[in-house]
Amino acid sequence: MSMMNQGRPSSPAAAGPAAPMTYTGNKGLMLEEPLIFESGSVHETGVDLEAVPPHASRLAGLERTAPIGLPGLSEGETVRHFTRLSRQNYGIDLGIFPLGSCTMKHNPRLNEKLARLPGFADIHPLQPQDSVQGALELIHRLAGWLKALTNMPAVAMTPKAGAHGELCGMLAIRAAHEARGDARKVVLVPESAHGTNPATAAFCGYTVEDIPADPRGRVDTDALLARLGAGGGQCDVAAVMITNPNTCGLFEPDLKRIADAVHAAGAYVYCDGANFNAIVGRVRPGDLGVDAMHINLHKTFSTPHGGGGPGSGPVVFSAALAPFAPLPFVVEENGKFHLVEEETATAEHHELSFGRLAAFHGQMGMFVRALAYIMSHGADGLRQVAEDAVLNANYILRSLEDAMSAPFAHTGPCMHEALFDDAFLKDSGLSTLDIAKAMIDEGFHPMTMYFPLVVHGAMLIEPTETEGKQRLDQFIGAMRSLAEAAKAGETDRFLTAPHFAPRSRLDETRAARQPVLAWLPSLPPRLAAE
Amino acid sequence: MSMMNQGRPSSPAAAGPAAPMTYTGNKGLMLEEPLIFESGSVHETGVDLEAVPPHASRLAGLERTAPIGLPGLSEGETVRHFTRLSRQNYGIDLGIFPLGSCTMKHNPRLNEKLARLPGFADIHPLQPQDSVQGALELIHRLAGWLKALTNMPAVAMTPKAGAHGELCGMLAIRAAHEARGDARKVVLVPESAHGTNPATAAFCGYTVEDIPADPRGRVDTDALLARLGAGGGQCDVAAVMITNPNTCGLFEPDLKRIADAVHAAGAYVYCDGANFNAIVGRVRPGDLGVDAMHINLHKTFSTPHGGGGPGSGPVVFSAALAPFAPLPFVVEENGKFHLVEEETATAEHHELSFGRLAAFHGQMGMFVRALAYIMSHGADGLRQVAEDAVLNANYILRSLEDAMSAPFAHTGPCMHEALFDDAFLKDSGLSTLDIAKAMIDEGFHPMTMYFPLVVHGAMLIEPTETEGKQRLDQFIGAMRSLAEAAKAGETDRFLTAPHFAPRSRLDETRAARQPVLAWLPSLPPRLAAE
Amino acid sequence: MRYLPLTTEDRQAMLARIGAASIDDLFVDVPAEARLPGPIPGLAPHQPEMLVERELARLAKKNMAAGEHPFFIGAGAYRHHVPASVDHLIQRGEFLTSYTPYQPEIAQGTLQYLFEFQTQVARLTGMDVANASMYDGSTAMTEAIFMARRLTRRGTTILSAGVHPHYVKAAETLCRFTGDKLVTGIPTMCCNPPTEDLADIVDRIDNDTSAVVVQNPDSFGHVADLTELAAAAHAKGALLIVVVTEVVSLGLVKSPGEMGADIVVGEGQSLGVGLQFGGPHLGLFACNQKHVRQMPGRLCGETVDADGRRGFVLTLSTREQHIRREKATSNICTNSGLMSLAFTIHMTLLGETGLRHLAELNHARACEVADRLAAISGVRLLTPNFFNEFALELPVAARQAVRDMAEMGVLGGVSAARLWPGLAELEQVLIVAVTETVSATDIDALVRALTEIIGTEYSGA
Amino acid sequence: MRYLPLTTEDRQAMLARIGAASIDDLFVDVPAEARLPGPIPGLAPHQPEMLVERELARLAKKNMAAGEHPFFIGAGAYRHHVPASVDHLIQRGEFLTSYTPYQPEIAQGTLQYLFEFQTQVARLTGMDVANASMYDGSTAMTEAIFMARRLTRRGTTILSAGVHPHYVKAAETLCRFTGDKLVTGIPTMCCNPPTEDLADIVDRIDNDTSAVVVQNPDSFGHVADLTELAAAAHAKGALLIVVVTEVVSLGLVKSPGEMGADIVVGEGQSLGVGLQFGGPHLGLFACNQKHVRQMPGRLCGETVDADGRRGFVLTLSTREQHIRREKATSNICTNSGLMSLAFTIHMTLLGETGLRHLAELNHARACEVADRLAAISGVRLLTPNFFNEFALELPVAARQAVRDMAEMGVLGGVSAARLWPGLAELEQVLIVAVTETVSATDIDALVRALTEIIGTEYSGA
Ligand SMILES: Cc1ncc(COP(=O)(O)O)c(C=O)c1O
Ligand SMILES: Cc1ncc(COP(=O)(O)O)c(C=O)c1O
Repeated sequence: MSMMNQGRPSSPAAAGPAAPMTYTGNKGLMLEEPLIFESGSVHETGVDLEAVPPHASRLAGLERTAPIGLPGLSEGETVRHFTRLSRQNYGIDLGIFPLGSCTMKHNPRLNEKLARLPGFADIHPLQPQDSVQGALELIHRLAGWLKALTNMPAVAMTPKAGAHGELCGMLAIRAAHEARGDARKVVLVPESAHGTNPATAAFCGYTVEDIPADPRGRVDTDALLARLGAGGGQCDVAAVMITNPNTCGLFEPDLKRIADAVHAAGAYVYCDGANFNAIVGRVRPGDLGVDAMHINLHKTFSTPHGGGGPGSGPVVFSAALAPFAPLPFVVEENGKFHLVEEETATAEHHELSFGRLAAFHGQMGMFVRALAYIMSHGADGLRQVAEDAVLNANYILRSLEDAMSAPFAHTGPCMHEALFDDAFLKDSGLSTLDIAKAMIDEGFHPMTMYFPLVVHGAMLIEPTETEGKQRLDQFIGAMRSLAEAAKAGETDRFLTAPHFAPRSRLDETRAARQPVLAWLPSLPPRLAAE
Repeated sequence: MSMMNQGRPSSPAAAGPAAPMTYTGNKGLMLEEPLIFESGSVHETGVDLEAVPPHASRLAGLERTAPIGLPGLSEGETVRHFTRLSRQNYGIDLGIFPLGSCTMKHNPRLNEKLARLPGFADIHPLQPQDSVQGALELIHRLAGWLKALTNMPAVAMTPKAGAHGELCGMLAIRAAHEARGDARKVVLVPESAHGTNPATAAFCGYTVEDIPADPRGRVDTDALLARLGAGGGQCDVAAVMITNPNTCGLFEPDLKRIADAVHAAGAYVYCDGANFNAIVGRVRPGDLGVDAMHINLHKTFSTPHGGGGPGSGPVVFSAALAPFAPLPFVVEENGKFHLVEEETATAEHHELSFGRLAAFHGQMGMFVRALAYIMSHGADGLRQVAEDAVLNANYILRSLEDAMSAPFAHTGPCMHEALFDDAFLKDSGLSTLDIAKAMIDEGFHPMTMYFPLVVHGAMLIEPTETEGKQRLDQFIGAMRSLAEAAKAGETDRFLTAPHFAPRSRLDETRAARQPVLAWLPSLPPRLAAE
Repeated sequence: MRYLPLTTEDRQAMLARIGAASIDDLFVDVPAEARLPGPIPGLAPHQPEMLVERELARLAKKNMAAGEHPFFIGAGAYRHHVPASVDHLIQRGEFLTSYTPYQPEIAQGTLQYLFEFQTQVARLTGMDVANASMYDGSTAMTEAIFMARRLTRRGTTILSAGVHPHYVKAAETLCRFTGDKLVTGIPTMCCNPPTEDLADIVDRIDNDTSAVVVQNPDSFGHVADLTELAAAAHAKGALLIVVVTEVVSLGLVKSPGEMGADIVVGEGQSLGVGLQFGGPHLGLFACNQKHVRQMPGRLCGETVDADGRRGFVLTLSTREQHIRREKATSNICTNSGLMSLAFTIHMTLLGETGLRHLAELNHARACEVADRLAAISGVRLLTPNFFNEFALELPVAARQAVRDMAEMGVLGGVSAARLWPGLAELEQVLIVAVTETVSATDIDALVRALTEIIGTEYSGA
Repeated sequence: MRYLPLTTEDRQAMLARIGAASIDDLFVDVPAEARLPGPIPGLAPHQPEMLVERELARLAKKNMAAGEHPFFIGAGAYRHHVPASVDHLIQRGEFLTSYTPYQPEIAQGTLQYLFEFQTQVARLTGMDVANASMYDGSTAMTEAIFMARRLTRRGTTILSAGVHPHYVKAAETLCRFTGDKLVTGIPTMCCNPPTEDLADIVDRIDNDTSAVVVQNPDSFGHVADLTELAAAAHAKGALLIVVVTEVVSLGLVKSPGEMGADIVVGEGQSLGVGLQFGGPHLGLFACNQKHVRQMPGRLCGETVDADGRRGFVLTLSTREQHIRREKATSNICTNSGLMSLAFTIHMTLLGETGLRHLAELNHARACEVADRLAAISGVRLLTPNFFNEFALELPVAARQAVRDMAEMGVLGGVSAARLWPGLAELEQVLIVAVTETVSATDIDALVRALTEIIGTEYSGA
């Protein structure tokens, strides 16, 4: 999902009381915490190490002499520092985290435990393959599930997140075109697409063209088909990147038709699978004509987001693209597992592979978690996941559409997320941002703001299936009360929100204008001069 | 340590604003959380279990039929419930926790990890002894350290906490007297002693007599010696229970002299070792004539308090009491370890043992943590622990004695904790309790209040050695500012404190008068009638 | 030293503020002859984290961990699957590193779960109220005997032969000194199961009987209806104390409260806590509201704060040592706080539905194993009615059989001889516990091991 | 289903509110032929936690865990002791289950540690600023090449032969499509160490050179002074990109910044993260302030809140995909947040004192092992200068030697042939890494294994 990039600039409103009431600045259990550079010292340490045995240095005089400036803290103070910091954060563990397009579902603790088994966490990617058979088998099994759930014949496990998966998919498409000497340069991307879609297409050398949305929040199929045919005989479109369910939380009913046309034009369909949670176990993208799709294990398959990562974005491929999939990958032969790498690719009939995407074999830690999640749900449970996710989103949509404004609600049910816009705030003097900040006071994480771009002041709410009815009802009640207050003109309360968070609104303009990106006791002249 | 039992009753002052400002009652990251009985349902569950295979019940018709009334929650909601609750708690991980007599030091995370190794956590106390040699060896090693650190020849590892250790020690003393046909019935306990001392003596059938404190905060040696001699020829005193360092945070300089007199009178010295942290590695209680002393592993050796337990209270014994130590215990023979239990006690020359204190062999989980702590510190580090603990306490004493009032500060240095009284609050209209509640607003856990009983409105501050100078300086600054505000007549701020905690003062009187000890949707008639 | 934050400069500055020349000046009250001049000789110096971990991991590996072997041991400590979220949650620093909730305004987390724990235990046991935990089941039982004495002002307690022998020993230790009289039973092979008829106990109740103590399921696994015993005790003015060492049984078996118990004590380690080589475990203690003021241990109660919001506090502390000192109902202070949290979390995950399911699964598995083992020639099932543990008579000495099975990698149960040493009659009795953690392969391994041992012994005889 | 809280009644009530007859009504937009009527056939149904745990633990046991064997593998992923507190802290739910800090008022925890992380990385590498992490070292390097192209508007990048071959391959994959030209070196046994002289690279720099990419220590372990190379690159208007795959080396070795680097990329898994079979790892990216607007990835900056209090926010996001879409500096979105937290915690525990100590300990151990191995007859040390990893020429094929050692329970290094397959010249080269985790027994085991293998092979030849 995406950060706010329009709407009210998030610079502070009228300043509140600056001096804290307490000597320490703490307020009960809401604790202030200095930077380690202020509290630590380069002489302190929180580790004990064996004594260094005498030895003659082999560093050819390259020893570091100047101080580095890395403060240390005792173990106790380290635990305290990061515990106190953690308490200034919101997480799924605290409550509903309805960030649309992010699928913030419960992260099972079993998966954390299993990912830490030494047999998974404490093995080296370059160990002899005989010594890591269990790890290779695990990757192979997860790959099998992903292929079956999507009805696609191949999967690349190495991409490190969704955007990396997009890159993987688009590179396969380029490789496929190049293999037949066809140097197409255009990729069509719907307006409503996530920023990584156009960024990825550009990153691997394509020209990006927008496709508009139709009034029902779907891709404008006619415009798309027209553009495909536009080049006359030889189509210059390499691929269409489409998100399904799309970022308005809606299913693209024409996808199959589009895919057929794309294929007829000699192009490929890349599907952004970030929203796979809505359909897992109920719909297989392979049945819709998709050629490549990344699956965010850190969304659909619940590996924790960890404040921004790590992710894992395996990409499933159609038969047409499978030969171009990247190295390395795992193959089973008579119950033994081995990696196909550069060395063996040709022998293994994989000479068309576009090559290696990154060092080593992918996000193993995430694979363990995702497989545990998948086994815990099974085919029946995953289907239920999609159903409950969609049910929850529709429950929110129908419970809030009268109090807020839902631009596409009239078109029928939504999928896993409910999209609202800021029409209901018209004349209130309030923006989507103000609603979000007031939600913080209520103890919720705000929804995704100002994304997708196809509606004004978007508020994209994705509850996920792990929210129960009671939590949803409380959330709905709070949202209704906020909407009513906003419409009733209680402007001040919103403009100065949040009131109860560890910080009030932060001055983002200042942060960008005078960037301070590292701690400095005082700015040294060189930096200050710039 | 001890809960407040005098001073201002903790019933609420003037009521503040009752209605929460938010719809949910939450305030940003300070989240309200209902009881599971309100949010859960008996139909919900957070576990998946295998299907029950068909079987013919062997329960002779004793199956439960009526509903039990145990609500369940999904795993996600369970995690959330307890995470949200945890955020309403203070812990060492959040900041200084200067609860005198409690030794709230940093709890190393290595120790948590080791205690969870399946080889320690997942073994059964009744496994064949050959299958638990590592566990027995660990107990034996820890026992060795405890004996060496105290210079005592024997140790009982089974007591489950400090008070249980006291029981163990006092039973050994009774057994020793009985073994020589001497049915002494009196135990002398200083006024300043912790409540568990008299309670324990009474629990195992002794009559308790108080010994007064002298004006310097120590046991009144003369009074004690006089009482020993009072019975004429045959002394009726079985034991003296003394705490050293005592609960005023002071070393008992006469302990050796007292012990000699006690022994001369045919009695024993029980030492409450709760405060061993002050002297570990610098003074060995065995050198002071102690016959039995419990060691709170959950204090000196940093096993976590866990909100009230578990603890572990091994008891070291002098040669005189060693034969009476309880069963079972671990013995090494040619590198093999075995348990001496009832069956083998006689064969092993332990027929005088007073018997078993509890099921099984003690608090293994705490033993692992304590041994890891001890090995991490070593003989040098433990000595440093005592020195830093004492240094920190004296630093607080000397930094606050002018702003507050320290009744025994004039007698010289304190040990690991600094005792203040409420003299500095005279005429302020404020009590020790009010200071404590204001500390909560500052982000500190309050010190121990109203204990020991020998001073008025006691405030017992034990920083421990794991606090750094920076944290102490901030604490001192805050305490000075509070003391000044109190003396300057800023009464209101104190009387209504805490202002920033999840709850303001709780009505303890009401809780005791109309006890509600279990959740009931509404009181059933039988209970209501009482 | 990784845990000690003071630097040498800090120490100097602090000594200066204190006005002491050296740290030794702060230890002046210690008699000169007791001052150690340096680290205690013969003890190891401090060690790096990595080496401590390596060494203790080495010790851990010398033990046969239950999870890595077919495992059938019970006898007061049961191995159940504990969901991973339990251990995750009890490690939250705000729970792990907090103290007894003496400052309720910043301990609502602890207090609320204690209130939930008390309610769960009360409901499970069928009583009105439960306390905030005791050390373990055995110490809880001794406290219950004393509580009954205080309530009835009578001096004799009758203990069933089925009570866990360690519990009995622990009670005997204390009663030897307090003067409480215990009448204990001895298991015997004349009975089937090897515990006395409850009717025998009824006969022994008299006007000096403060309480009758019965364990259910008992130490051989036998499950009994205690309703008549309760009535008989009550008729003579005595109380019924019921001991439950396998709390999972309460998901399926009628609660002690429903059978008329006055006090229920138990061991709670089955839920959330684990085996732990015997400790820390979790003592449960429940009774009816009318007896609450004679209860030992801490109690958490509901109240309101100054702003009228619901909150929780420790209450009725006038029963406790820190207020009442020598007049307290018990000397207990630190209890099993974190273990009660683990219990509450596990129970919340289960809920009533999960607990019943779990209990049924245990029972079904145990029935299967009992049948499989009883089918081995020479093996006889001694307990017709049981929950998840039962007793067998083997054709060989059970103690040696247990050791032999361990050699074969199977932890196959506890011999009665280990629990009641010296009772020759019980020498061939093996007590086997079967929980949901037992797999089909585990069962096969047990059957194979036992069959082989019996065969071997026969041929050897 | 333990993760799904809705009950059947909930679902009914919600469908009613929505006005749908059944859940199928919500999927009406899906074309009929793509609707699956039920669970996908052939896939297993849901399983209990206990069974999932048992099955995955079984797979885990099929791997040789590094901690249970003498372990000497490096080559871009190093095994260090990570203090237990690191893993404890990163599991705090507020860290683990949070998203990218888009709402800074309730994400100050994440934002402050990112600011600390950025500062630590900047100081370690000797640069002004660092970003909030990349996926890993290899993808960071590719991004650095692109950044250099944007900064210099030149199309050719020279890569040293000592750069990790996987990193080179990853860059080649992308550059094949973007049109960036890469000039890569090939390790050869003519050099000692088997990488080209830096002087050769200097010769190749021309006016189309955007950057020179050098790894230090390089893939054979060799440590070099890059000062002159930096000067030569700068003289031709090119940038110097330095790759660091073993971040612990920066505790002892002069930083890239001190040697004149313009961009430093690296792999941070050595601190806090662990081996993880190759992922998730932690990409480091640092540069000087003047280039920051061409940097890829997220940046956290300091600011104030409406009440004037210091706080942190994500900033300069006009470089990023969510604002700039096809004009972004990179397509990266999710990065390695939690790994940067682990790194920051570990680094905070170490502090400068600890890091230097750790680095020295690594170096000292590596020196010892190098000498021990070089003393085996037929073995030659190829890297005179190294930090904690070095290359050996064996008298036998290294690839088979590695496999044979593994059979003997020793994970004895990586063969050059695994890294650079097809280079016959390197067939007998073994790359050995030695960290503080290596014990004296481990060293003995390695020496014994290698000696034996060499002996065996000799006699077999
Ligand atoms: C629709 C969509 N596509 C792509 C992505 C990119 O995935 P990642 O952040 O894993 O790179 C996201 C992530 O937020 C997304 O919401
Ligand atoms: C001086 C003293 N003695 C005894 C005890 C009792 O120890 P425990 O709580 O472990 O039973 C305490 C505990 O607070 C104490 O402070």
